[in-house]
Amino acid sequence: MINKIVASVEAALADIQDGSTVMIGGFGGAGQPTELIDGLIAHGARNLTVVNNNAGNGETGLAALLGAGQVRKIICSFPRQADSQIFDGLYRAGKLELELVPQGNLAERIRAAGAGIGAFFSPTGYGTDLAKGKEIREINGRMYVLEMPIHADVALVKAETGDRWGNLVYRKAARNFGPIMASAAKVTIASVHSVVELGALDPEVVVTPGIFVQRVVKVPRSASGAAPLKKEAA
Amino acid sequence: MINKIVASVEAALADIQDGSTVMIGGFGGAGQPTELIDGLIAHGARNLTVVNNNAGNGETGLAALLGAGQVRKIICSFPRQADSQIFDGLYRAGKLELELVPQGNLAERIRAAGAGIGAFFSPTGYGTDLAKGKEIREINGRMYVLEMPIHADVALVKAETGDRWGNLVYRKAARNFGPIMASAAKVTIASVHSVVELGALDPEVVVTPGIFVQRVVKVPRSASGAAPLKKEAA
Amino acid sequence: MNNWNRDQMAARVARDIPEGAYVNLGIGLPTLVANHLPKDREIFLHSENGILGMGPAPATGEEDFDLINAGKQPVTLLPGGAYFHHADSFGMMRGGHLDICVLGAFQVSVAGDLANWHTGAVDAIPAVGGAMDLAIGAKKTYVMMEHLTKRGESKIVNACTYPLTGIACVSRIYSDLAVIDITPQGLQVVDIIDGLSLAELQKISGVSLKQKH
Amino acid sequence: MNNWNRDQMAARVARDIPEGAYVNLGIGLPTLVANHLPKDREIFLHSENGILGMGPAPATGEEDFDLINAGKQPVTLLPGGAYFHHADSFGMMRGGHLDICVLGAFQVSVAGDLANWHTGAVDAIPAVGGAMDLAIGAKKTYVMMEHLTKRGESKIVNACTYPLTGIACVSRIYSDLAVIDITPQGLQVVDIIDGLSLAELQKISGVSLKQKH
Repeated sequence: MINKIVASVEAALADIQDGSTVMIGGFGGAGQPTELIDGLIAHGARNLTVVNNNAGNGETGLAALLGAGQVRKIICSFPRQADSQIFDGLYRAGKLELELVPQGNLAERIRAAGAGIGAFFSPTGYGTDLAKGKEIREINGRMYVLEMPIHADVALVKAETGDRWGNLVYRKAARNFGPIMASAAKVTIASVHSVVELGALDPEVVVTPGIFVQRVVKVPRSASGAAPLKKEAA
Repeated sequence: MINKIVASVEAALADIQDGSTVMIGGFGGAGQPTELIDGLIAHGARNLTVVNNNAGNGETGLAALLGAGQVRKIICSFPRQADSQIFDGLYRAGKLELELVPQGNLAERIRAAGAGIGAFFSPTGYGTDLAKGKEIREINGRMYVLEMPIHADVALVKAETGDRWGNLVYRKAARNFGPIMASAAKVTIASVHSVVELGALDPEVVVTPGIFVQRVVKVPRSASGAAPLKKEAA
Repeated sequence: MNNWNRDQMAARVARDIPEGAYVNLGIGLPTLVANHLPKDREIFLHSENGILGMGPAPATGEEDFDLINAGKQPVTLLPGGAYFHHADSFGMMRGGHLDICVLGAFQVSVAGDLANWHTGAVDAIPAVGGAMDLAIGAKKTYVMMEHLTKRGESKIVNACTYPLTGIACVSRIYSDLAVIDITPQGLQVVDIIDGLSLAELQKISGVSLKQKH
Repeated sequence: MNNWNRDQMAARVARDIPEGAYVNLGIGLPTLVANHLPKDREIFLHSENGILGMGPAPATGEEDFDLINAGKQPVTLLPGGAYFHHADSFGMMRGGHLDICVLGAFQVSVAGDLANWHTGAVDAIPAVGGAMDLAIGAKKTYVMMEHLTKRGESKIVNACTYPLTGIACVSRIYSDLAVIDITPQGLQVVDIIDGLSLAELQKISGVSLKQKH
């Protein structure tokens, strides 16, 4: 019997290697797998490349992972925020490499990795500094930039409900990068607030089929779930 | 108030022009919008380019559209079947142009059109006759073929349930090409078996958001819905 | 002369958004447009983080941490709305399915080039977010901005000096002084505040302007 | 010597599919493998038309026209299965997420080239379906076929004469005579029917074969 449910965050993350590329879901706080990030800090893997839309807020979650000095490079679209002081400090000190990617290209490059696309031409960023050095091409009268897939060793995503085959559904706009990151990593680890029996998820509404998920770990909702906005979500 | 529900198939199809590219959903019989195809035959638009996975089965549906002489070219992956006699006859007589595309490239090219991708490198078909004349490239040690998006003027798709904003959900494997075709056409016309009030579709389970749908028309289930397999579904 | 204030600018933009339009409102000033959309029009708001049919801010105490907009502020979903993942959301944008996108700007050129993501300052930490996708994705990209910088320089320029967000992508500018179309025949003034002449506006702007007919 | 029959071939393939594998079974002979999957293993069947967790054929009278497999035959869905659209389904395939794909073939070359979609006959109407995606998408592509054509020619060849489906994509052949691995060191015979020697198999096959150790 296949059972992808893992007993603890620690067990779910145990085999993450130094030097890994780790995708982390979330858009700001929504969909950020806080418990898995905390687990990665406790785990201590270093020299990581992190893929996330942002570069951490406040002093917790991704910001804390950066602060712990475990990250060598971050690939993201929107690092600078009012409360991105940990990223800012590391970046200014030259301790953190930044690959800045327009958000839609970031999403599409992740999706391309999951879908086996070798590269694609995107109109986004043409003529801008973020396309510098990239191949360009005119197609049917419009200019495009060649963009490469972003693959990962590990994806950490936050979902709402999962089952033992790894099927996932999300909650509201916390879905964001979860489904595409799950498809782009060799090992996808999902935190869920609820584990249900096989067949309890309607096959019409499964967002991430279990083929993309290797481990599922249940975490309490209180720590990261929907709630009145917290300070760090600003 | 926006109301995309149209009273009849005839009204929904009225402005289709001669020479249009028309995507038609379905994989064999599942998801084939039979009433919309019959409507297109009654409408009489000619010189059409049709995009479908197949090239018609038996003497009804897409086969009948071909038989009516309304189609100039078909873009599909699997035209030859035991009961594709109408296509076979027209093709052998040189009356119908065929662009044969591997099924995954067909799906991805349609998806690329909907998602604004200018072109993409696919590993599928490399080194085969279906990649002849196409640009190839080695990326990270693997060979790829450059594939172009397929845009359409009109998409005819079959869904299960819709609302007045054009949100759609599908039924089982009848989903197939519907969602991507809806995204790739200037005008998407969906047949549904059920029209529900706005808000009745769970926002978590909407498969095709209304932004991709211009017209929705209700058709009775008996004519095309799930049922014991019919002869033409073989 | 009285410059339009932020709410007047937002109302002016809102007036031009037709019923049934699919619209993305950028972070900052454009967000205000949502407050001024005519109640008798159904207009569909898209948020880059996977929402279509976005509604107004929730009542205090009703905020949901999983339902935020691009600016990470709590929002609601209208009946008929839908959620989807990030690749689908930006596909929607890049694929030309949005009718209108309203963005803030540092500079807009007479050719419609947009600079709104980076001042180019050497020590600035860059952040682009969805700006480049939004700039080139919608059928029409509107810019909503103060006409002049705090130092009194025109933000409408012959060529952007700040790093570009997109090329030839802006079709209309809503400023606190005027509404200006960017056309192949040059800038055409659609509307102007009371008490300001076209000649005066052109002088302030430092670019060639014509009255739209 | 007794050739393996179709069910024996299917059982032989099924035996090699481990628990937890994500598998696509091609149209025709490979479809039989589903009937022989060990009942004590959970194996996930993918169907190109947007199904994961495909179950067996339904009872007569229970067929659902909206739930068919790639061969357009009625199937069922197991608890825990899911539906998705065609781009997602082929992304799953092309992205290397399937562990095993089992396909029929006209010819397989010693380099693992596959020809299974077209005889190349001048008057034949071509049809490719998902064959080319399946050939190159899975982590391992297995071919299941009669060893010889009806005219007694080996279907394992030094170079395919039929139009190719994919290049260097086949890793193992299950025929009615043998199980053969395609390796960088050449063809290696894993299993062979009773009463047939390696030398005899090589003579029949017309290609160089070694015993796998």
